[in-house]
Amino acid sequence: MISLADGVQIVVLAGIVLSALFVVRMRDLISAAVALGACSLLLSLEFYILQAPDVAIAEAGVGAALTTAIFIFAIKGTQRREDY
Amino acid sequence: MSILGLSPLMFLFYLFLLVAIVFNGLGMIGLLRFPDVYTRLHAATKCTTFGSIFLALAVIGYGLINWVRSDFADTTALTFMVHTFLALAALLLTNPTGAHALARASHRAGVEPVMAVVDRLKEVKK
Amino acid sequence: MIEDTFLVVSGFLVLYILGASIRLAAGPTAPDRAVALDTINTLVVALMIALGVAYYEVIFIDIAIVYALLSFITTLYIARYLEERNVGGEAAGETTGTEGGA
Amino acid sequence: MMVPEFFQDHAPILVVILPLLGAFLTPLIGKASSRAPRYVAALFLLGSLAMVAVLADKVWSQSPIPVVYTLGAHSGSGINPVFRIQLVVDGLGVLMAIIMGIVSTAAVLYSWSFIDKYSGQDKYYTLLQLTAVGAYGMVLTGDIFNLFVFFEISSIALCGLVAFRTERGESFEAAFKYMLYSTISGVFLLFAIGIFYGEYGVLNMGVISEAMSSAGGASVLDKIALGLLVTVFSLKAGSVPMHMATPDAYSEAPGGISAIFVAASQTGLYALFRTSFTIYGHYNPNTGAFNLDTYTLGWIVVILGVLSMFIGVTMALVQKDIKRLMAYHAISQTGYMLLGVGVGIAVLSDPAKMTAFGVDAMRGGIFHIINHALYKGLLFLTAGAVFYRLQTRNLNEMHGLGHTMRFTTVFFMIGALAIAGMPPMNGFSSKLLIYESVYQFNPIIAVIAMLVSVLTLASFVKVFYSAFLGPKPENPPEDAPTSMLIGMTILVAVIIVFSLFPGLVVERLIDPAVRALLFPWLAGGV
Amino acid sequence: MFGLNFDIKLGLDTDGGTWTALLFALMALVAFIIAYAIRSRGIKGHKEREHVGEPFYFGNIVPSSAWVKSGNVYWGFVKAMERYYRPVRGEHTGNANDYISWMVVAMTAIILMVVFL
Amino acid sequence: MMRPMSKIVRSMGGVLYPLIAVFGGYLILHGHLTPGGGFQGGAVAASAVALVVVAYGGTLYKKGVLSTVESFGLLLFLGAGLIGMSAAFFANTLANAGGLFGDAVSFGVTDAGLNTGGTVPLMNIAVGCEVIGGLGLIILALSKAAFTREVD
Repeated sequence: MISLADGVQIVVLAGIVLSALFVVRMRDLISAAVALGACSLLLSLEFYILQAPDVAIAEAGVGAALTTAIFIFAIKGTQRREDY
Repeated sequence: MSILGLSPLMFLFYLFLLVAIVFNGLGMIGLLRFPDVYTRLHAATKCTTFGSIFLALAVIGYGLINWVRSDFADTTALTFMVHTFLALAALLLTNPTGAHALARASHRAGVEPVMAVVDRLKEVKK
Repeated sequence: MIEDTFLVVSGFLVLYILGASIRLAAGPTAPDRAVALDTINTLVVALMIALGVAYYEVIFIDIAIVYALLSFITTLYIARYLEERNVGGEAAGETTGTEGGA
Repeated sequence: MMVPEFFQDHAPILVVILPLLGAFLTPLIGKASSRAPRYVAALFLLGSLAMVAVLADKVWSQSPIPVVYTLGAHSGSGINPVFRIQLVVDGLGVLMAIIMGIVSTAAVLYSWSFIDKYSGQDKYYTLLQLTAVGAYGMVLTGDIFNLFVFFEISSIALCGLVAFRTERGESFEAAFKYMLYSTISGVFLLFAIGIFYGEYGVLNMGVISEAMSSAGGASVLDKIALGLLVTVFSLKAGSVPMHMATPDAYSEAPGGISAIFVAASQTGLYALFRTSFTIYGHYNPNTGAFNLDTYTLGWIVVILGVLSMFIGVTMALVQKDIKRLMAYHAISQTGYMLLGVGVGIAVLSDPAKMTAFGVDAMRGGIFHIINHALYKGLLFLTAGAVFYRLQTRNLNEMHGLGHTMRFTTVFFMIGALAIAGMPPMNGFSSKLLIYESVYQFNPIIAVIAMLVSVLTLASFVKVFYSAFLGPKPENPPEDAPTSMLIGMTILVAVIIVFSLFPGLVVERLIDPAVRALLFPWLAGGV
Repeated sequence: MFGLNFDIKLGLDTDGGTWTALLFALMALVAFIIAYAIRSRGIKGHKEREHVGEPFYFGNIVPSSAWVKSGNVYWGFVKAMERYYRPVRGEHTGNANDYISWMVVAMTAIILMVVFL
Repeated sequence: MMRPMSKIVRSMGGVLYPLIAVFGGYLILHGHLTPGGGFQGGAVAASAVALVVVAYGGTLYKKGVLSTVESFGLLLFLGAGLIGMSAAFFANTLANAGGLFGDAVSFGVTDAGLNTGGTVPLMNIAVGCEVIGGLGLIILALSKAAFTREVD
């Protein structure tokens, strides 16, 4: 029997995998950046559940605000849609 | 005095938790079911903020209970209350601003409200 | 005892997060996805508070504060980008003339 | 000359932190004066070279027992290497540090004039010193995670330097490719380190090898980690078939940087030999077993070496870009080192063959490392001087530079003779050792090595013929500026000393390195 | 310092014998002196006689147009080795994806060899 | 140059910016006592820079200031290492020595004060400065590059 805490963790991990898949699959780069934000958000949550607050704060600081900002700037500077 | 076999404080606590669950769930359903960005934004932001307020209130109440029960000696419970209050304050400051920025951005980006007949903002801008 | 109640609440919240990520995947336009992200942010902050009580660690609430503040910046950046561009994002035909002002 | 005890004690860490300090001082100083960074960089790199000399004295006097420096602890207090960051310096490490010290000093002096016209010089010197820090740290540390950190430092700094000349779009492309390669290889390196940490819970290389030995040799996971490590480090060294980014990066980097690039790439070789010998070649005297039967590993390294030698030199022969040609030669020469030491790895568990020719092969391979860094550094500097005067690297557009660029021509000739292995240059000594010992290992490979040497001579004859000989050009360029000539002269002087006294150099410099690699083997009394 | 004593070892001992670079350099110097002596006995001023052996440029000032460009050096070698050069040059595409695929191929091969051999 | 955002966002950014910066400072200064430390706090504080850049349009910061902060942080870090040179590089010779961060701590689980830890808080501060400077510079440079690019 899976305990409730394990269940929470399983769902969060599934969410990480799903959002990572969205990141790869999305052709619209701004949506991919949004999905990446969600991915790092859930990753931070996972670190949090694994009782690693140190890493969770680092992931929050870098993953939530700064990487998204950098990606947005990069997309702004280049083009929005991935084409190949 | 007790309500449903609980002390009034505990009853309030569980009630708050219930409200939190229900409203967060409503926010999620609204996000999924509503037709366009603006209605989704409205549902999601409003309900989840409201739900989160009640969750935070429940936590604060929980800290209060522990603090009172320990004869005001359990400083951890007190810190819980203060920090949760700070988190709530952060949430209350950021959520509406973010929602405003998103709504404004979507409007500027040219997303039309579905089923809307008049768009006064657009008329004003023009 | 009460900690288990918070665990139940967090179970609900995590399900809501999964539900919101459906909108993240399906959302026809980028603003929809941004709204979904914003919702997930709020839910995660709530979840962090709930789990913080469940584990009974004050520092975990601190992370919730950090996250509430930082996720807001993400939302702002996405909104800032969307303000300038059309939703369809057909980059070829677009001009960047709106930037010239300030 | 008496060296104060402070420097004697702290020499290992001072080697690393002096350029680090210089790197961070440079941008601050650069705000005050735009000419100051060059002096700061030269000062700190020279200081670092002096510390290398002090360190070398200490290491050689107690060879083959390594000098251990523990960060953050009083030496002598109960130091547990499991919890401490340690610098472990032995003969091989100090040899690599000497290479880096000489080449970086020459390159920084050379850069004084070379980048005089460019803006952002403080950043250039910062990155240059950071490259030196990365290379020094990689060869001096005893901790495999620190090795990864310094690997990344040198990769990132080199990437920034490759992209330094922003007026050229190609620089960005080359830097991007190099960045991609080094980042991905860094991830795999981290993965291999994760395997070690997961299995043994330690990061110190010596402790890992002992833990592996007491666990009864390398497990399958360790072997996978070995495969990752071999790939990553041979990529850093620029061996075929992972060489693709190196010609781009070498040729687009500014002149002085190409020279440093060679020395920094060879830290990859260092790390490869270090993992092969120290971790996987660990000999357990109690059970009489090695951690891994290194015969296969040796053959892998030999095959990589032969491929690099041959493909590198044949690709070099058809190049029209002078620096690209030299970059392919760098790949080709890397092959010699892999070949020499690969033979040593292959016969590690066979004492008879080891004493018969394995030791000589390793001497040749390691001697070739230092020779190559010197003469290839010199050649890149001369190519940079040609580029500085002509603003082109296309050999088709050059002729008759020897009429006016006299010093550059002489220096190029010395470098070309050395790389082609013409007696009495130093390249001949090391190649001689490699040929003779590899012939006993496998005659065909020795023949290929000699053929490659002939082709090397041929392609440098081509460069010499087309760039320096021939009719005087319409606007004959002046010779290179003084600071560039000084930088080249340093390398030429060292090359000539190495050429004329190979026996002395091998005895004093190379043998401690070989002994350091074979230390567990020798200590086991095989 | 550096443990230097003055019995400097000149030769490099290899399996086949001893290689003494200094001796070689001395011999080369002697050979050079002999060659120079012979050369100095030759007739001075042969350059003054113009157009000696016009098809050969030695001894005359070479016009720039008559200089063989670098790209044409070893043309025959490359032509003869074309069956080798075509695939090898074809692999150097300059495409980063190909770079990474080569790396992955090499890594797989090395891991398989290390684990199974 | 990028335009500032709407007035609501700007005023809210003005309120939240000091909050985030102070929180980052708290994480940095408490690094030796609670989870957090130089990098985490620096990243959070750099997010404050990112907030100002996005809300006000990136004209409020000068590159020179941030790069000086970065260099200063790195030098402070090395300096903190060099303090311990009497024993070894990075040795914590300031601990238990009195002075600013040198208060003694008794062995075991205690409520350690802020002024303990020797060179560790110094290093946290140094790393924090470096991370604020570095990440802030990245954000600033990228915002300038992305919004001044000519359409080709």
